[in-house]
Amino acid sequence: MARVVVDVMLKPEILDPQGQAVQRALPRLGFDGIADVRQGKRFELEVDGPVDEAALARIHEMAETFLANTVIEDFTVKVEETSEVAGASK
Amino acid sequence: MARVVVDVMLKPEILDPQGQAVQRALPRLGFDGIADVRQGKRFELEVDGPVDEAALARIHEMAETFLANTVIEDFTVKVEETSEVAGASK
Amino acid sequence: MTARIGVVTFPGTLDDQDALRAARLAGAEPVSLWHRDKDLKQVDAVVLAGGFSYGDYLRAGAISRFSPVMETIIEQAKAGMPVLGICNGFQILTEAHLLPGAMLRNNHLHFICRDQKLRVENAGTAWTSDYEQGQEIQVPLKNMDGRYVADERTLDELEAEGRVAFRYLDMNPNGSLRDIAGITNEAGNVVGLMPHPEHAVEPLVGTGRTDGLGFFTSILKKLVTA
Amino acid sequence: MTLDTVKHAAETPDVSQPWKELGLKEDEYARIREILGRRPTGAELAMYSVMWSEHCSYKSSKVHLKQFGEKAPESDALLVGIGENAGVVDVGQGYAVTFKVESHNHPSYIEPYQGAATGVGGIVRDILAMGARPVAVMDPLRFGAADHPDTKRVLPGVVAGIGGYGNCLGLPNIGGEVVFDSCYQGNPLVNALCVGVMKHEDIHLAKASGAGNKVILYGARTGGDGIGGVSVLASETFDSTGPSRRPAVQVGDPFQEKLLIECTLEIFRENLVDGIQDLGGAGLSCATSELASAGSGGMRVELDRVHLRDATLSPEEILMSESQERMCAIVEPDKVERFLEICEKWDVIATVIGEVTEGSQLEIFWHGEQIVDVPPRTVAHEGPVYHRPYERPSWQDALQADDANKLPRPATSDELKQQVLKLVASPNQASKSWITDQYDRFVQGNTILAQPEDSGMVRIDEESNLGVAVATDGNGRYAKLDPYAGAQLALAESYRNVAASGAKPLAISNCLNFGSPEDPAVMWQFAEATRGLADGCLELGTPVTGGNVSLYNQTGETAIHPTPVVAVLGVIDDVTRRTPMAFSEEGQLLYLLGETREEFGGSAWSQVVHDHLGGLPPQVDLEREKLLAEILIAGSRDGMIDAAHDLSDGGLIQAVTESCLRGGRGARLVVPDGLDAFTFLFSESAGRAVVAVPRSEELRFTDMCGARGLPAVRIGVIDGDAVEVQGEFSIALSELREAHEATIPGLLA
Ligand SMILES: Nc1ncnc2c1ncn2[C@@H]1O[C@H](COP(=O)(O)OP(=O)(O)O)[C@@H](O)[C@H]1O
Ligand SMILES: [Mg+2]
Repeated sequence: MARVVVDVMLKPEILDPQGQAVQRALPRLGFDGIADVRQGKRFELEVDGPVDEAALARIHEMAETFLANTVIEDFTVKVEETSEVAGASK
Repeated sequence: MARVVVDVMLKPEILDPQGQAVQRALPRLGFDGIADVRQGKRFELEVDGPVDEAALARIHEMAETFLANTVIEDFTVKVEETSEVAGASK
Repeated sequence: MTARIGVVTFPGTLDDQDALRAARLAGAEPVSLWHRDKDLKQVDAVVLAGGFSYGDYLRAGAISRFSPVMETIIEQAKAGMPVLGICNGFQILTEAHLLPGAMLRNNHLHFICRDQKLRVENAGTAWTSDYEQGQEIQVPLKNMDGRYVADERTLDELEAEGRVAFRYLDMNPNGSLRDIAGITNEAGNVVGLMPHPEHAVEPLVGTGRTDGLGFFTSILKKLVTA
Repeated sequence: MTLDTVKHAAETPDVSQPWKELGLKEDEYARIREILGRRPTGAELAMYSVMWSEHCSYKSSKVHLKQFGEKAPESDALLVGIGENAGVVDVGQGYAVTFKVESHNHPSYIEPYQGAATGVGGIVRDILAMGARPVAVMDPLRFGAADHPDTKRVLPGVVAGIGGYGNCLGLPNIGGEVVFDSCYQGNPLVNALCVGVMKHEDIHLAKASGAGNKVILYGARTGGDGIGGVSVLASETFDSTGPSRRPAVQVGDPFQEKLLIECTLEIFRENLVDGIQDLGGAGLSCATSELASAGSGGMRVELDRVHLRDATLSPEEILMSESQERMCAIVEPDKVERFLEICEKWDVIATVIGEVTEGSQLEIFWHGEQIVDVPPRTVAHEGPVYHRPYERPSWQDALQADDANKLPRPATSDELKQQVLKLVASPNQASKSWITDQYDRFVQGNTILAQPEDSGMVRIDEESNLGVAVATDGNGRYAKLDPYAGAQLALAESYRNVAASGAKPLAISNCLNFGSPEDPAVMWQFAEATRGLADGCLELGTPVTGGNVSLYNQTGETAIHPTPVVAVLGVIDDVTRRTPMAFSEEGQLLYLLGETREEFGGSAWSQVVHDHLGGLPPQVDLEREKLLAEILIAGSRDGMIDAAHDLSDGGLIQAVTESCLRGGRGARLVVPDGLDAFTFLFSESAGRAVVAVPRSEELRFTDMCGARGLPAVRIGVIDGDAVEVQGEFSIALSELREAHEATIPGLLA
């Protein structure tokens, strides 16, 4: 079984209240030097069968129509290799 | 400015109703072949200055004490290279 | 002389006025506390009220837990000061590790507001002595992140030590493990629960019941006789 | 990128400008040139175009809305009338209450969660801007067919958005409406209402006066929200190096709004503001021009001082941005420091962006260069006014001739019973608790009544038990059959709901949801509905305090049903006397008040059983409504009735079912003389309610009705655990409950 990861983030121009709240809290906790924080969603999909072109195309469509709301969000699809220290491809 | 990504996922033994709801909806939308879905959070941190060992150590601590609640969540910290098709390191 | 009960206002706290009112109706002297002040104004007990402090952003209670007032509260709670966390307050207490476990999104993924039946499983805490052991009460419940989780060992420990203070009856509204609605620390001075006793203190408003008043009369008795 | 300054505009009269893309008509553009005596700068064009839009200028509706003022009834209750952010009503004991309904229809279709959430945020700021503490919200909603797949997308998102925002603000949601009809398929209606309370002396108005006073913008940073249209300007007037696409969707941050509320109330308490305005549609353009227009002098604004979320925004975009959770205050110079301190306390960003001037112009600068120099009234209050043609549609006669009273009726008792079950289970009549359980109705600890009661009621004084009640209603099917009567029926129903809870109706707000004003048939519906509402308010003595108009709710050529939503505000001196809807005391007598006629046009029965819309809506008799209300209020005050429920969609059987389920008790009903069982159960005649009377009070109550001339007929008794209609059928409460409560979760969960 292979894992495909879909990351969904608010478009850069869209307000991200969660990310802002996190960022504002950091200095209070003693963490400086973080200029910006954006918070998004990460979906880990376990795919039955091979992750070939066709499967990726379907997942891409799924991300576009369902996992992300493209009015306000962008997404990326990556196949995750077996190792944790994996390379990522878009 | 460099970007560090912190991914936070529920521990495997914790029920993830959000991921389940996504998974249950997929067949209805015509997407088959996804055996499991887990939903987590992705934080994109824009770091001022160099992302060296020390900076990463601080971010690791921030993730452990703040961005994740380790009672229920696991996390990974990755430096994101400039390119979109980036390599990832834990 | 009566006791002083402090109620903390964090940015985004919503039920602070209600908690102050409940304390007053029980006969205590209500005192407002501010998240930026470490000073607890010599209160005898503290209520962390419900709401969406910091918008519930990141995780419910996660940001508030690091506020200056919490530094003092954590210290004092460990030294025995009574602390009651209601809803968001309960979430803050788990984030602060004053109580074990964590609160997650309701299993049905919706906010839920209802009149909820509970059983008081431990009438020996600082906040529950006016109830009978096993008494059934009904108070409003309203939350988005009310699913109590902890690992099996912790749950077993809580059960064995009688630290499950309240359990949902009839219906588990959020998927909390073992129907847990609230718990206490070992010493019984720190109590957290998801439902809202402070909304059930007057016969006319809300659901029209007063089952929640006992929390406030319990602590008052304890403090005044102490 | 050259800045289009006032000077530059004067020197380059022939530059072509994208007025058309910004939605202006040729004559409107010509008028702007005439007002200014030159071509407008890009920034000025942006301001005029958005302020002269239908949404901001009411250019199609204004001539009709005038009637609300002209026909306003005498009332001592009105402290602030139409024209301000919201009207203000005197409710006694020194308290003033402000309330208003607004629409967020189009955004909620595009992005249901954020559209609905920001709808709540916007109306709450309106109420806050009047000086009041917001105390409750309500949400009248309309969706497409309940079983349409898109409804499954829109409804859960809208409900989550309303809950997500309102719950996080700590405002109890005390009522609303959920109606399904395929006419709303591409145009769901998301209306939101907010109620606020203050003392008389705390009323604030949106005006800028006192030369030298400072203009302070506070709240969220300004980003590129909701300025999709204006980006045209940035790219067409200037080179296109800036970001090409700006989001049309605004994202709300309820946490920020909660801070804004507390911060603003503290600022009011210390008496630090002269004038105040919320930022909603048209953002800073609207706030600055309206404040300056309503004030005595001019205003000078340094736009580059505005705190930005996105540094690439052009001045036009900053002026247009609809970023949420912002307010604009006029503050005397020696109070500025304290004002900023309070903002800091609440983590709210605040910036002095300008000041009130001696002059009469609104002048805006960008890094020292002037980009706007306009008479503010011409932007804010003297926009175009259209007398749009209107005409009774050709199909109206045929629609009214298609008489619902002639539809086949149930032939047997069993069929009657099956239709009752079908009715109470139909999406429009079914329990909405799957929705309303997602709203906090307890927060603030003052909720006396909330859904599913007839009206929402909150206590406003803990010592005296003074309270207010609000109900909202609107029936698009009735209004389609006859918009004049339909608007009055909405008014009558809402009025009746308030009275049924024991409160005295005082004033109204409304949200008029219609199709395109460019269609003469729609314009006729609008004209008729406003005329009906104004006449009705005059007769009932309840002035219109404000409201909102939403036009262009249509898909292609097809408009939604005309949907005037009416909110009535009432006062109750002692909330302990409120009347709940639940039948809970075994043995109490049930009385039907008012007159029942064969009236099925637009009825729930005709829709559920026959999928039919035709004929005439129920007759309106506002004198009767008044009398009914007086009896309901007196009955509650004097302890003669223990429960009351008004009759509306679905008729008597629907009302009795709801009251029985709420109280967990059954009822035995007898069909009164002169009525057949079908008409008794399903007719939707207006001006009626069912009440539960303790036996000991029966004589006193019937005497009162007799003396006042209100028909009151005993129809049964609270008893058992079934709803039984003698000689016809009996349905166990458990079966009714299953039918009534399973529908919505079945469709949506
Ligand atoms: N969207 C909503 N939000 C809050 N309350 C609602 C909503 N929809 C319906 N309700 C409540 O449910 C109850 C029944 O609604 P409805 O049948 O429209 O009442 P009525 O016939 O009295 O106008 C009312 O109390 C109403 O306020
Ligand atoms: Mg009603």
